[in-house]
Amino acid sequence: MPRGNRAGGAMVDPRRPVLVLNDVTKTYPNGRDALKDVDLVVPEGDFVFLVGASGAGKSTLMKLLIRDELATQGTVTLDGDDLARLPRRKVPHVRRKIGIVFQDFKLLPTKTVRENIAFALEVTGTSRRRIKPAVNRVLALVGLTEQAEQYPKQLSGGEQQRTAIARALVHDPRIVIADEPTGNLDPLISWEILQLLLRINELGVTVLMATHDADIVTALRKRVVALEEGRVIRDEVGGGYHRAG
Amino acid sequence: MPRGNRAGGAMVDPRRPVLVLNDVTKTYPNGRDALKDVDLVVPEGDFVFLVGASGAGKSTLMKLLIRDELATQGTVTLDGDDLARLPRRKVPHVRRKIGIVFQDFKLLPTKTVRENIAFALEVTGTSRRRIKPAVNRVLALVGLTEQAEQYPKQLSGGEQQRTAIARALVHDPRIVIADEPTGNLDPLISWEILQLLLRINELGVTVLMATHDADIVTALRKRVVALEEGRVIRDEVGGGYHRAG
Amino acid sequence: MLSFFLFSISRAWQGFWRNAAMSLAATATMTLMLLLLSSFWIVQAGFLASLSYVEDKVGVVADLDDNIRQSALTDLQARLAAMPEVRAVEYVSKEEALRRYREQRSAQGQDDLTPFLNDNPLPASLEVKLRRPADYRTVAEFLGAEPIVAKVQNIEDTTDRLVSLTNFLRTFGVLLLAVIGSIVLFIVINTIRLAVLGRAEEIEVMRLVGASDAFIRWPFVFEGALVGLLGAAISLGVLVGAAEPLSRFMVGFFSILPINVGSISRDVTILVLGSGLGLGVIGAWVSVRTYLIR
Amino acid sequence: MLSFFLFSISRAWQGFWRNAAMSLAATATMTLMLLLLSSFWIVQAGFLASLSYVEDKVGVVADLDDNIRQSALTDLQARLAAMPEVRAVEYVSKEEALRRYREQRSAQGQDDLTPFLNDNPLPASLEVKLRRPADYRTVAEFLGAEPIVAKVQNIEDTTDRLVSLTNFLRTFGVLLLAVIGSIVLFIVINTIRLAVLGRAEEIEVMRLVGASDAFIRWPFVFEGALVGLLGAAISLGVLVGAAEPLSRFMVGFFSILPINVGSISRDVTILVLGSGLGLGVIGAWVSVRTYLIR
Ligand SMILES: Nc1ncnc2c1ncn2[C@@H]1O[C@H](COP(=O)(O)OP(=O)(O)OP(=O)(O)O)[C@@H](O)[C@H]1O
Ligand SMILES: Nc1ncnc2c1ncn2[C@@H]1O[C@H](COP(=O)(O)OP(=O)(O)OP(=O)(O)O)[C@@H](O)[C@H]1O
Ligand SMILES: [Mg+2]
Ligand SMILES: [Mg+2]
Repeated sequence: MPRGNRAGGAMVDPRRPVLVLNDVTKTYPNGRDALKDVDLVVPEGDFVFLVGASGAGKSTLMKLLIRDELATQGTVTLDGDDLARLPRRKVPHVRRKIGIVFQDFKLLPTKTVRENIAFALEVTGTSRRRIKPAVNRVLALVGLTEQAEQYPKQLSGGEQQRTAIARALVHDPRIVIADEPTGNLDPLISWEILQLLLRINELGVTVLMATHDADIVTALRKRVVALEEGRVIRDEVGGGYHRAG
Repeated sequence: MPRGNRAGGAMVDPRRPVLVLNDVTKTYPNGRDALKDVDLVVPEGDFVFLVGASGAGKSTLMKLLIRDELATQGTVTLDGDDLARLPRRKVPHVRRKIGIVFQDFKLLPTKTVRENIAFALEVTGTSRRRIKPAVNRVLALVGLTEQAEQYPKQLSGGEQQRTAIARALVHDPRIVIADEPTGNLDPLISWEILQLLLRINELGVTVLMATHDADIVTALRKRVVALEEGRVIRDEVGGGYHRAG
Repeated sequence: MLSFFLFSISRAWQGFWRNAAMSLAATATMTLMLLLLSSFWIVQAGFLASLSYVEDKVGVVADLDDNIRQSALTDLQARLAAMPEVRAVEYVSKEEALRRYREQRSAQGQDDLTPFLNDNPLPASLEVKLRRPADYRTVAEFLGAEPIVAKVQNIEDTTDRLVSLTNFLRTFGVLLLAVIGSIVLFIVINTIRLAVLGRAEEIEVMRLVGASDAFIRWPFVFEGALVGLLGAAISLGVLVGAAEPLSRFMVGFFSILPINVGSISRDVTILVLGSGLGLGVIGAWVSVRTYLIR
Repeated sequence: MLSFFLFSISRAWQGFWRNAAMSLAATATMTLMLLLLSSFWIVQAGFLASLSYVEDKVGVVADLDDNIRQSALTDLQARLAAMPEVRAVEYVSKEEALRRYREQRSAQGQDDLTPFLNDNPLPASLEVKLRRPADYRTVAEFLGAEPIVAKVQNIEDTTDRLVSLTNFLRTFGVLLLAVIGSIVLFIVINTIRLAVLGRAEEIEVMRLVGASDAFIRWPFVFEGALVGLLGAAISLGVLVGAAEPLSRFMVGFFSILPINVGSISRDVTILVLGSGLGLGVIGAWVSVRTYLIR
């Protein structure tokens, strides 16, 4: 955690579930079933890899968690709130608890790297005085200090991805949801980002990360949830990327 | 090659250079040097991996090759044409020789997967009768037959990437330039895509592929060009992803 | 609250310039539409003044008997002047009537027939000016009942036609202005909508990152206000630049009309600023709403 | 070539509906602007007809000497009729003149003064209708030099004023129409520009995949044409719907005016279709150009 203000995870209750999917099915308007009968409970402070082939439903699961999409069946609960019953007004508050790295980055094209990152703090009403140092800290963490004043269009793919990661971390979220955050990064930086996520996880932040990087998943021996055609086919702690481990 | 009409690479002269960068420097308008004194010759029928850290200049090099950007210094020659001197009118013709997979896919948002792929054939003036089977063939090759009528927004990240790959291959290009074409794909599909590229390379198509996938680069033992901060620091046949190999 | 306000304004300013092509296109449309609206407003004002001027000319003329007593005349004049419908009363003697008749004939380039007359056949008369032409009948009937009045000249037809014509023109003018106003309203809102449409994805991203509706909306609304105010400023600039030569030209043509230039230019300034600001704000509000409510 | 044409049209149709929000917004603006333009065109046509009607009334009246020879009169009439400036000549006898004078007085609600006359003081006269009011002077001078003409009635001032007024109004009308036309032109092009601006990235991608300029441009141009034609069709629909009640109303008011409704509606149809199509095509062409030339 950049600021490390939840020292040693003292306030974390590891049995309290923060992300809960209860028998969730998601059918897109065009009839495609992206998720089928998915049950998933992520307790606070957990570190979960979400793996599965392309099109297995990983991103869809994450979209449900931030209420970008609503489940067709079943309930999605985030930190105690049933997202389907959440009044519109409260949606932003729930989203601010989460740090999200989107697979397609979703950077604001008319804002610089610095402004894009600061945005996640501005929406929470943080004062300018506190925004600047926080942004500088995460910029340094992801190695973008030099690119701070460039626009997304002027960044390399990996730099865009790192901007998205920095934005997800800047507001000290209690939950980090990262959708293939290292897809455009070289192995070295990928490992650095992983170290960063592991460190904040140790401070009590719940991390859910979708990835295709078999090396990382296999090496870390964390909890692995595998999807196949919308169903959870594997959920084991200490598993590898592939079924064989 | 989907159609395989250049049987056995009989017409390929492996000493004829198709991609030539001669002492190329690229400085972006904001003053950032993305490439410095790059010399690179890719003969016809070659298979080249372009590796390097995030921000090393891989995508910039590829943008120069399709004349998306112009070199600040030095000359870029594609199949004998000096791109800086090419009249505007001829630019589309040169681009049609190449199959390009963009790092950010660059799909047309208002066209379906099928239409996006067909587009690369339509621009060459191919008749409708011949477009349909060609598109179906590449759709099957990248495993998107089922998603053919979906719009890019309705695709998973990996499916978008595969659409981009299919579009790059559908018109039987003589040169394929792929910018991290497997960044959003699981290991299995990544290998399948690689096999596809290797197969068309055997038919005489020149392939230049930027990637961060160390496993693939190291396993294939093809020519590897490594960039670091805009300079070529390594160019060896049969090298691995990392300097040590 | 104030800091949010200032924050939104600074974001609006940024948004305006970072999407300069769209913002300037919207501002150009805004400017032209405000110019259209204000031109019609000005024409309309001039037009209404002309109508009032014409209506002023409507009056009741009562021919008097010859040889009436001065006291009866004075009495009638006083009672007329006391009527709420009456603006002014003028007495025209027999001699004055003849003089006017001669003048009129010669002004029309027609022969003077009076030398052939043995006697002055024209009666003395009272010319009554009205406050509103529609009151013609009331006053005419009042005069017709007076003993010393020989005859009330019957221009009822003409008056009726004039009244209905001016009423028609007035309604028509208001209607035209309303139509033009609606067109302006729609075009401006539509233009701002198009500009916001081009930024729909940006709004979506903001929402996904946890921005509240207000946080997204207000910068857009202020940006709309900026477009409106900039458009209004340019329009006023153009109007001021055009005012001098135009009014010189107009005065030559309509010198008789009692147009109050001061009040018109004040009204136009308020109109242009008000509708620019209002349209910009409403347009942005409505357009952003579409992308917030989902 | 033909297949490219058909291809572009089918792409344009697709593009229109897949960007429905933008296309319909642009069509709405197009429709309103065409309605504005055509309304002004119609008002302008009616207005010009009124002016012609008024100008028709301008003529030269020459009073003749009493007791002239019939042959001299016939001769003068023939020579007048042969003049290119003259449209018609009418002879008004002394009796006819008196009859008309009496009629006129009573129509104005004024007393008939003729019973006081011993003799008919009014002269016979020739009333000459002109082709163009501006020729007044020529004909008046010609008549003044004739021996049997006693006097040419001097309405030169009135005529001059009328001519300069109608000329002014005509110029003013054309100018107003030109201004409205430019506004319409600008707004429509600007709107299409905004719509294309929202698709700039799409164009960029097309170019990167090897599309030639023509391949990108023509579907956009046809899409612009589609917006224009759809806007024109809706406008014409509205005009046809409004024509019946409106013309019934107008006829009541301007029944005297010889307005040729047939030719106006033909002109308006051409105007609306032509400017809809033209503006759509030009707007799209110009807007796409910006993104092609790089
Ligand atoms: N908006 C949508 N409308 C229709 N179908 C959709 C939509 N979004 C996703 N899908 C479909 O749902 C399935 C799951 O998509 P999802 O994005 O969850 O996959 P994923 O596991 O993230 O894949 P990847 O690793 O390629 O990103 C895919 O087959 C996709 O085509
Ligand atoms: N349009 C631009 N304007 C300014 N700087 C740019 C622009 N595009 C790229 N750069 C800079 O040039 C450098 C090289 O970028 P490039 O996209 O070539 O990197 P890359 O090797 O493809 O990296 P990645 O693996 O992250 O995609 C980066 O530091 C980037 O910030
Ligand atoms: Mg995904
Ligand atoms: Mg790159």
